[in-house]
Amino acid sequence: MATTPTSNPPSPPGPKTNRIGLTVIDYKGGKTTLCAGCGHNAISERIVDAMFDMGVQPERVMKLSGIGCSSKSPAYFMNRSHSFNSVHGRMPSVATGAVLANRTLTALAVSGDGDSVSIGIGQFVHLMRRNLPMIYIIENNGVYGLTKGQFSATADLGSKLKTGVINDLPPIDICALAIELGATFVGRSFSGDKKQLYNMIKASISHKGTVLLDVISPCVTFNDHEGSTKSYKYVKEHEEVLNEVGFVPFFEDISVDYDPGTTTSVSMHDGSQLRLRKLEHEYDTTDRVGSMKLLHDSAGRGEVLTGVFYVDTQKPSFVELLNIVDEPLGTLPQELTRPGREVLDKIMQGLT
Amino acid sequence: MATTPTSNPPSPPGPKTNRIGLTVIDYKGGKTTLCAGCGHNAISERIVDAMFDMGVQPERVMKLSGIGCSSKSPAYFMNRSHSFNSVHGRMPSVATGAVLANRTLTALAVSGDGDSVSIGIGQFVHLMRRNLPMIYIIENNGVYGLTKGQFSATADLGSKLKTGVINDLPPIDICALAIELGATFVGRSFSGDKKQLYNMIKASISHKGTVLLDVISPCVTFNDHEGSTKSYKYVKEHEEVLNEVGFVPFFEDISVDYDPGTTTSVSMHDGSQLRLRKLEHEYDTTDRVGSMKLLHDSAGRGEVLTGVFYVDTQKPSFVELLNIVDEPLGTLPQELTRPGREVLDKIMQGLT
Amino acid sequence: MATSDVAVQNLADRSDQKKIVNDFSIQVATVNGSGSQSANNVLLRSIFRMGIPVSGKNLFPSNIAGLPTWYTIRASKHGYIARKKEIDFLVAMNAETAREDALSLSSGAAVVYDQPLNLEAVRQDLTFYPVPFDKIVAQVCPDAKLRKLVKNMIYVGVVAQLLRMDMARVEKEVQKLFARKPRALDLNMAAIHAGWEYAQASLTKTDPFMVEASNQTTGKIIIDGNAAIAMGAMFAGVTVVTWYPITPSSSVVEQLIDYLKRYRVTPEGKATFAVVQAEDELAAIGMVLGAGWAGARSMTATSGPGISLMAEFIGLGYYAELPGVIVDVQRVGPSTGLPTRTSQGDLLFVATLGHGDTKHPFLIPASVMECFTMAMEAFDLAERLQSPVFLLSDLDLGMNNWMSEPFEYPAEPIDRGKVLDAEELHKLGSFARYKDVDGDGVGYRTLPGTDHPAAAYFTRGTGHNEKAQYSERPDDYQANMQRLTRKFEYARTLVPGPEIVAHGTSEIGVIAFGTSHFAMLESRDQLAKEFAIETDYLRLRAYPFTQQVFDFISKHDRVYVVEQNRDGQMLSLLKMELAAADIARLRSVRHFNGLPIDARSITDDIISQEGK
Amino acid sequence: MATSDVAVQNLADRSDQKKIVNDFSIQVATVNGSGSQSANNVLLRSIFRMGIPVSGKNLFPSNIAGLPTWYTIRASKHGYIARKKEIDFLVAMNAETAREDALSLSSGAAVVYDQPLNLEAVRQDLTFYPVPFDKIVAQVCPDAKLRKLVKNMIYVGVVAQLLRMDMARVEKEVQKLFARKPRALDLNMAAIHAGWEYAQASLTKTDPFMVEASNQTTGKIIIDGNAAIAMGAMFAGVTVVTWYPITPSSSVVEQLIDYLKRYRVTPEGKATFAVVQAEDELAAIGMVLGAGWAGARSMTATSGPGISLMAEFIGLGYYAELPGVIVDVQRVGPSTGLPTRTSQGDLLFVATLGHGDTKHPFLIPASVMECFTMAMEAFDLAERLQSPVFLLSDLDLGMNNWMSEPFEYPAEPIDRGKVLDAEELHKLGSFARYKDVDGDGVGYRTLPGTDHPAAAYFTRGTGHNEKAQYSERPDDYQANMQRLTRKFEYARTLVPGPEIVAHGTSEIGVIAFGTSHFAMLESRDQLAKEFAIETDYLRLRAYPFTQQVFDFISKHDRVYVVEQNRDGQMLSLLKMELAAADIARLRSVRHFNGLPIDARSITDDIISQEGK
Ligand SMILES: Cc1ncc(C[n+]2csc(CCOP(=O)(O)OP(=O)(O)O)c2C)c(N)n1
Ligand SMILES: Cc1ncc(C[n+]2csc(CCOP(=O)(O)OP(=O)(O)O)c2C)c(N)n1
Ligand code: SF4
Ligand code: SF4
Ligand SMILES: [Mg+2]
Ligand SMILES: [Mg+2]
Repeated sequence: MATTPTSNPPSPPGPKTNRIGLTVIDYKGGKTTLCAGCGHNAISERIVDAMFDMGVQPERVMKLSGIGCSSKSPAYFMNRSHSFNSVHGRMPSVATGAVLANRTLTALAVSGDGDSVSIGIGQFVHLMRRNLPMIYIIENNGVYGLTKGQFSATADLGSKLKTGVINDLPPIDICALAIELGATFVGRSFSGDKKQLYNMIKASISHKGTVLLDVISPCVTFNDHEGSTKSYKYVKEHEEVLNEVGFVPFFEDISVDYDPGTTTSVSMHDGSQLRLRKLEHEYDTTDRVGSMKLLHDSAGRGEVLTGVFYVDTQKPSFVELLNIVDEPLGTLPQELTRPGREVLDKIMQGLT
Repeated sequence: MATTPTSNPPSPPGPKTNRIGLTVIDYKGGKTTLCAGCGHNAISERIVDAMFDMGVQPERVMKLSGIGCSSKSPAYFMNRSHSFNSVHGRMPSVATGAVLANRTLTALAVSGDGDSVSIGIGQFVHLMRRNLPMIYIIENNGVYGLTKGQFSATADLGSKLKTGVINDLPPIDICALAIELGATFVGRSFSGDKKQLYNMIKASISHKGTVLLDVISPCVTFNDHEGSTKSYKYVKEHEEVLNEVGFVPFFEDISVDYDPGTTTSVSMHDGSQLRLRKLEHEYDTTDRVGSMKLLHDSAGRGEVLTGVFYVDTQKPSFVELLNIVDEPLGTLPQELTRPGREVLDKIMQGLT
Repeated sequence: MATSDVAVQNLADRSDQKKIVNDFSIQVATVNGSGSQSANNVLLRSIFRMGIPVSGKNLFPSNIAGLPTWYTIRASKHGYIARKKEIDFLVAMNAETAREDALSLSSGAAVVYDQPLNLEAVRQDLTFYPVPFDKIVAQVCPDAKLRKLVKNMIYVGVVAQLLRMDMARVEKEVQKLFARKPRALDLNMAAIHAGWEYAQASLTKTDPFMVEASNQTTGKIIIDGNAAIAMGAMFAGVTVVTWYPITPSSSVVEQLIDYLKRYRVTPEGKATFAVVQAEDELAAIGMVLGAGWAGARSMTATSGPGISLMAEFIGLGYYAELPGVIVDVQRVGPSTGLPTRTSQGDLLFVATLGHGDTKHPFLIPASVMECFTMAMEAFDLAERLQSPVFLLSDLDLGMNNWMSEPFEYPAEPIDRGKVLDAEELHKLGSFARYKDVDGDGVGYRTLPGTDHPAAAYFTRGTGHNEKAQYSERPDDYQANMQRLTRKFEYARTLVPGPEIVAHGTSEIGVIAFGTSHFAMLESRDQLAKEFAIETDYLRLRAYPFTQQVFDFISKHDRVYVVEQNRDGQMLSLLKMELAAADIARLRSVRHFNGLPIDARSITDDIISQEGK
Repeated sequence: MATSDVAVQNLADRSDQKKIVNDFSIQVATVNGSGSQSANNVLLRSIFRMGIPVSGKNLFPSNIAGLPTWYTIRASKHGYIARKKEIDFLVAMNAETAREDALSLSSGAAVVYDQPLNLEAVRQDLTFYPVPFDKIVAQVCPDAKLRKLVKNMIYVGVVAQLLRMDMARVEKEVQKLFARKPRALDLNMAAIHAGWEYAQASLTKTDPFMVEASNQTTGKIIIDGNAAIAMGAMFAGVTVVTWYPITPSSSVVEQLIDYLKRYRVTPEGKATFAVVQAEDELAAIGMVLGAGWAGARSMTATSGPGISLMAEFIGLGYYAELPGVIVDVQRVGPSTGLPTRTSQGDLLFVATLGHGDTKHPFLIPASVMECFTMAMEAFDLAERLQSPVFLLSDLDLGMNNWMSEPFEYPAEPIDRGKVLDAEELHKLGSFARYKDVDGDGVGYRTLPGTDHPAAAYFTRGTGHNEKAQYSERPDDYQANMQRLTRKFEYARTLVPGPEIVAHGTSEIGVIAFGTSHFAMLESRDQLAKEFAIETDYLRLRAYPFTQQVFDFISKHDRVYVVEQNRDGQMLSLLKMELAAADIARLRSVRHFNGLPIDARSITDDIISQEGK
C-alpha cells in the first residue's frame, strides 16, 4: 500500500454537506403522490431544509401522522427517519407513547385540519395540556383533501364548496386554542412563505415542549372557498369545461415574502385573497393572555396573523413531569426493568 | 245525586301550583343514590325549583347525560321528563340527534367534568361550535367521582388525591373554552349558591342557543384537593380512623349567598377555601373577547369567577341554520317524509 | 402495479380470429385526477344504450391525483356483469403502468395506446393501435390547460370506431352529459370526432371485438349503489342523517343531500330533514341514536374504520333498544387497509359489534335495486326491532355503475314499530317500556314530548327492569338479556329471506351474497357448461339467517360458501348457528385481494375442492 | 334486591343440627360507603390464618355510597373457593334488604342482625341472633361521627364468637391492618371485643357452623387478581403504562403505580417507567401502540366499554404489527351493563376486534397466580408476535381476594422478539420489515433511533409490501394477509396450552376457563359424588387454541363448554375452528346473571342435558 504523505487535497466539489456531514439527499423522502401545487409539498421541503441546515441526524427523528393528504406527507421527506402513519385523528396519542418510549428522539408530527381539529380535537386538546416535547405541524387547508373536499372545523365562515355547500359554522382558531390549553411554542405560517416557515421550523427543533405550528397550506384541488373578495378565477373562466371533480388542474406553488410588521395579500389558486399579517420583531412572545387577545382581535378583523405568538421555555415538559430516566425507556436493559428476586420475596412476605 | 248549588268553596289549602297548575312534586325525581352532601344533589334541586317556577311542562323537557355520578343525576329530578343516560363522554352527540328529532322540546343536559372535559372534550368542542339549542350543565368537581376520585382535566394544578398523587397538569377553563368556540350563553356558578344558580337556570330556559353552565359541585367523598390554605380538617383530626376509602362520611350541603361584585371564600368539606368572585350587575355580557380576557385574568389571580360571562342572542342556532320545519322531525307524517310516486318516476327517467 | 390479478402472460401465438360480438371487456388505464371519468362514462353508456348489458368498474388509488387508475367496462350479451379476470381491449394512457398492463393481457387482446409509449415492442401476440393523442388534442383544443382533460374524449372516439359502435348513440350520450355546458359540449364532441376520424383514417382493425346493437337493456337504468341507497333512504322517510366523510361511503350522503334538497323541502322552503356532518363516527352514531330515541328515522353511512369507532354506541343501541340505520359500504381492512378497494370483510365484526353479548341484524344488497329496497326495509326493521340495523354494501356495489330494472315505488306504507302516543297511554294508564307484551321480545316505547304524565321513562345502558328502572338484580338482568335473545329470534322472521335457485336434484349447493352474486351466477354457468356440474344456489340477503337457509344447507351434500374476505366470516356466522351435521356440509371459497370477485376464481376453487 | 340467585325459600322444618365445621358461607349485607370492607377483611383473613381455605366475594353496587352491598366469605375444608349459591350465615346490617336477605336463606341458616330490624318475625326456620349494634357502639366509640364505621367491627366480634374462632388470630389481623394507626387500632379492637363479649354474654349458639383451626393454608398468600397482574407487569419489565379509569380494571394500574414507585426507581430517583392517565381509551391504546412501536413494553388496562373504544386502534396494531398488552377485566355488558358485576362476555368481540379480517390472541388467567405469570407471558408474546395481546381477566378474579401459593420469580429472561439493532443491520446491509424470513409469519423490526441509515421504515395501516412500502397491488395485499394468518398459526404454538385432567376413561369432557375454573372443579366433584358421573376436564388458557384442545374434544363423546356469558362465545370460537365431527360433541353451559358462576348451576345444567 502506498503511504506517500500528501497535503490535504482540495476536496472535489461534491454536494454541500451539513455539520454532521450529510447532504440534503439524506433528508429526502419518496416521490410525493400529492397534487402538484399542494401546499403540503412546500411544507415538506421546508422541513427538509430546516433539518438539513440544523444538522439533525435523520435517524434521531421520528415522524408521526394521522390520516389525510397532509398525514401522508411524512412519506415524502426524510426517508431515513422512522415514520408512523397511524389512524385518523388519533396521532397525538401515538406520538405520546412514542415519545415516552424514547425521549431522546425529536418527534415531528404532521397532521391536517380535519385530522387534528375535526375528528382529532379531543386528543389535540389533551396533548397541548401535557406539553409533550414534539413538533406538531398542522397543514391547514380548511377541508378534508383526501376525501374530496368537505369542510373541516377550520373552514372559514361562509366558505363555499364546489358543490355549493356553504360553511355556516365558525372556524376553530388552532393557535388561540393551543395557547389557551397550555402549549409552549405556538406559531402560524403559510406554506408559501419559505423564509418564515423555514425559520419557524428551525426554531422549533430546539424547543423543549410542544411546538404547535398552524401552517396555512392551500388545497389546490378542493379549496374553492370564496375568500374576502374574489372567486376562483380559473374556474370562472373555464367553468363549463370543468365538468367533473375528477379533474385536477396542475398548479404552480404559491409563495410570498414580506416583512415583519406588515400585512400582505396573497392570491390563492382560487383567486381569493388571503390577508396575512406578520408579527413585529419586537412582539412579546411570553404574554399568554395578550397573545390570545391579539389572535382574537385579528381574527375579528378578518386577518390571518402569522408568526410565533407565544413561547414559554420554563414550563416543564411532560417527560420532565414524569421524571423518567434519561435513556430511552424502550431499550432499558432487563436489569433496570425487572426487579430482583428479593423484591418479589418481600412482596410475597407482605401478602401472607 | 244532590244538586244543591253552592258558591265557590274556598279551595282547600293544597300544595302551591305553578302557572300550568302543577305542584313541585310533579318535578321531582327518584331518590338520589349519590353521596349525602354531594354538590350534584343541590344542583338537581335548583333545576326542579327553576323548572317549577318557570312553569315548564315536564313532558316538554328531555334530559340527557353521559356517565358519572353527575350524569346519573337526571334520574333524581323530573321523572315526568324523558331521559337518556348514554355513554361516557359522548352525550353531546346524543343530544344533537335528539334535538334535531324534536326541536320543540327543551333539552337539558347534565354532565361531569370527566364526562365532558376529559373523555368528552372532542364532542364538547364541536357542540359549542354548532350552538345547538340546549342547556348544558357541567357538574364540575375536578375528579371522576364514580370511579373513585381520579383527576379530571379540570383539576387544579397542584391538587392532591387521597393517594398522594398530585395533579401537575393545568386545568381546562370550560367557560373560556366555550366562549372561544362559539357558545352563546356561558356562565359559572357554585352548587351551594342557591340564588345565583337558580337564577342562572331560569335565565337559561329561554335562551335559543347553547347555554353552558359550569357549576362547581364539590365531591365530598374524593375531593381532598389541597386548596389555597388549609387541608381537609375533618380527616386531619381523625385521620387514623379513616382506614379505608370505602368509608364515606356524611356531609351537610355547603351553601353561600353573597352580593354581585364581591368576592367570597367558601370553606369546602375538605377544609380548603374556594374563592368565588361574582360579576357586577353592570358587566357587559356581550363582549366576547373581553369576557375571555376577564376569565384568563381572574384564573391567573387564583379566583373562580362566577356569573354569566357571555350572552349572544343574535347568532343563529343549529336548528335555525339547518332551516328545518317547525314541527318535530321525528313525528312528521308519511305525507311529508315519503315523496310521491311521481318523484321516483322522475328520478328513474333521469337514469335511463 | 398489476391491473388485474392475472399473472403476466407468456407470449403465445395469436389464434385465428373470428368476430367476437358484445362479449368482451375494455380497460382504460390512466391516472386519477386526469378527468377520464366522463370519457369512460360516455363509453359505458353508449354501449348500454346500444342495448348490450354492461358493467363498469373503477379501480382507483387512495389519493387525489397522479396515480394509476383503471376503468373496466364489460359488455356481455349473456348478461354477465361481474368483473372478468381477462381484459380484451386495453386503452393504455398511463406511461407508468403501460408495460405491465400490456404484459398481463391474454394473447389476442387489443391495445389502443399513446404512440410515444412504443408498446408494440412489448409483445407480438396483441393487436396494437398507436394513437398520437397529443397531436390530435392540440388540433381540437386550443387552450393548452384543458388538453389533458380533453385527451380522454379522443380515446372514446378511437374505441368507438374500432368497436364499430353507433356514433349517433355516442353523440347522444355526450350531449346528455354536457347538456348545460355548451362550450364543454362542443370541445368534447370535437375530440370524439377527431378520435373517430383518426381511427378510421389511420388504424386497420384486426382484433375481433365488436359492438352490435341489441335490445337487452331496454327500459333499464344505470346507477351506483350509493345513490340507490340514498334514494331508498329518502323514500323511507329518513329525517336525521349524520355522517363523517369516508371512502367509499361518502357519496351515499352526498347524493342523499342532493335528493333531499330537491324533493324533501316544504312549499314554505323548510327542510323535512336534518343532515349533519359530524366531527367523527362516534359523534355520527351518537346523533343517530339520540335522534332515533327522540322519534326520528335516523341513519349514518360509513366504512370499516367508522364501524370500529361506533362499537361502543352500537352496543348501547342494542341494549338500550334504540333504532338507527347504519350503512357500511365495505372496503378492504384491517385498519386503513386498501381504502379504495372492495371487500366483504366486516360481517363478523358487525354481527357482534360491541363488548358483551350483542347481536345485530344486517341486510346485504346484491344489486342497486336491493340497495334501494333494502334501505327502506332497514328503516322499518330498525323501528320494528328498536335496534340498530346495518346495511352492508361494498365499494364495488356502492361506487360503480350498475344497470338495473327501474325501481318501483314502495307498495307498503312506512312501519314505525311499536310507539305509544298520548291517547293510547291514556287508555292504558301506564306502560312498562321493556315488558314483552306481545311475546316477540319487543316492548312498546314512547317518544319524548308525548303529552301524558306516564309517558316518560329513563333510557340507559345500565341494567334495568321491565319498567326501565335501574336494577342490578341478577334476575332482572338475565330476564332482560333473554328477552333480547327472543327479539333476535323475532328479527329472524322479519328480515328478508334468501333468494333460492334450486333444481332440487343437485347435491351441490352454493351460497353467496352481496356483490359476489353476479360472479356466482356466471360461475354456476361455467360449472354447468365446462364441468357439467349443476348447482343449487342460495343468495343470502340478511342476518340472522332464516329457516330457509338451514333447510337449503341440510338438503345438499356439499355447500360452498363464497365470500370476499380472508377469514370466511359468513362461514363462521353459519357455523355458530348450524347443527354439526349441517356444518359438515360447508365448504369455503374466499377471495380477498381487493379486486371484485370474478366467476373464474370461484369456478377454479370449487373445481379444485371437488377434486376435478 | 336478592342477595343471591336463590329463590326466596319456603318455610321448612328446621332439621336436626349437627356441627358443620369449616364448610359454610357467611354473608355480610350492608351498604357501600359504610366502611365494612376492613371488617370483612379481618373476618376473611382470620379464618384464612386459622388454616381454612377461604374465598371472599364482594357484591357491590355501581355508586359510591348508600346502596346495598353484600360480602360473602366461603370457608371450605374441601378447598372449594368458587361462589356457593347458598348462604349459611347472614350478617344483616342493611335495613333495606334485610327481609329479602333473610327470606332467600336456606332453612337452618343463622342470622346475626341489627336488633331494631326485628328479623325473627320473618321466618321460623332460621337461627336468629339479634345484636343491639347502636347501643354497643355508643359504649366503645365516644365520637358519634365514627360510629357508623366502628359498628362494623362489632359484628366481627359477634361472628367470631359465634363461629368459635380464635380470638388471638382475629386480634393479630386487626393489628396488622392498623399497624400504623394506633388510635384506629384501639378503637377497632375495642369494638371487636365488645361484639365478642356481647355474643358471649347474650347469645346462645344454636346453629351448627363452626371454625376449627387447620393447616390447609400454610404458606399461602391472599391477593386480588388485579394486584397480581400489576405485579406480573412490573416483573415483565413494563415501561409505558396508560389507562383510563374504569371499574373493575382501575386497580390494576393503581396498584401497578404503587409497585413501580416502590421498586422501579433508580438510585438517582428517576423512574424506569411512565404512567399516563389518558383522556380516554382511544388515547390509552394509541399511546400503547406508539410506545410499543418505539420499543417500550407497553400496556393498558380497561373493561368492556374501553375495549369497544379501542377497536380501530387494535385493528391498526394487528395490521401494522405493533406489540402491546391490553388487560380486559371483564364486567357485565352490553353497554354499561352491570359495571360492578362479573362476566366472561368479551371473548368473541376481542378475538376479532376491529373491522376487516383480524384475529387477536388472548390469555385467560384462572387464578391470581396465573394473573401474575400470564401478565409476564403476555408481554413476551406481544413482542414475539409483534401484535396486540389481550389478557382477559374478570371482575370476580380481579377485584376479589383469592388465596394462592406464593408467586415464583420468573425463570426465563425477558424475550423481546425479533428486533434488529444497528450492529445487526450493519451485517445485513438492509432489511425488509415485513418479509417472512423465518417462515413463522413474523418479520424483523427496528426501533426508531437505531443508528443505521437503513434502519428506518414506514409504519402504516394501509397496504404495504414486504419492504413496508405503500402498495395497493392485489398480490402484495393478499400475500401480506396470508402471512398474518401464518403468524396467527405461529401464535398457536406460543400461547400457553390448556390444563388437562383426564382419566382417559370418561366419555364426558368439560371445558372451562378463567374464573369458571373453581366452580368447575367443585361441579366435577358433585357430578362424581352425587351422580357418579366422571368427567375429564380441559381448562382453556389461551386463544388461539392449541392442538391439545382439538385432541381433547375429539376424544370425548360429549364435551360441555362452560362459560359466563349469554351467547356461548367460547363455544362459537371453538365452532369456528373445529371440524364438524368434533363440533357435534359440543354442549353448552352458560351462566350470565352477573354473579360469579357456582358449581351447582353447572352441575344442574349438565345433569339436565345428560337427561338424568
Ligand atoms: C375513522 C376514519 N374516518 C374517516 C376517514 C376518511 N378520511 C381520510 S382522510 C380524511 C380527512 C383528512 O383531512 P385533513 O386532515 O384536513 O387532511 P388533508 O387531506 O386536508 O390534508 C378523512 C375524513 C378515515 N380514514 N378514518
Ligand atoms: C368508556 C368508558 N370509560 C370509562 C368509564 C368509567 N367511568 C364511569 S364514570 C367516569 C368518570 C366520571 O367523572 P365525571 O364525569 O367527572 O363525573 P362525577 O362522577 O365526578 O360526577 C368514568 C371514568 C366508562 N363508564 N366508560
Ligand atoms: S387534494 Fe388538496 S390537500 Fe390533497 S394533495 Fe391534492 S391539493 Fe393537497
Ligand atoms: S363520589 Fe363524589 S361526585 Fe360521586 S356522588 Fe359521591 S360526592 Fe358526589
Ligand atoms: Mg385538510
Ligand atoms: Mg367529576
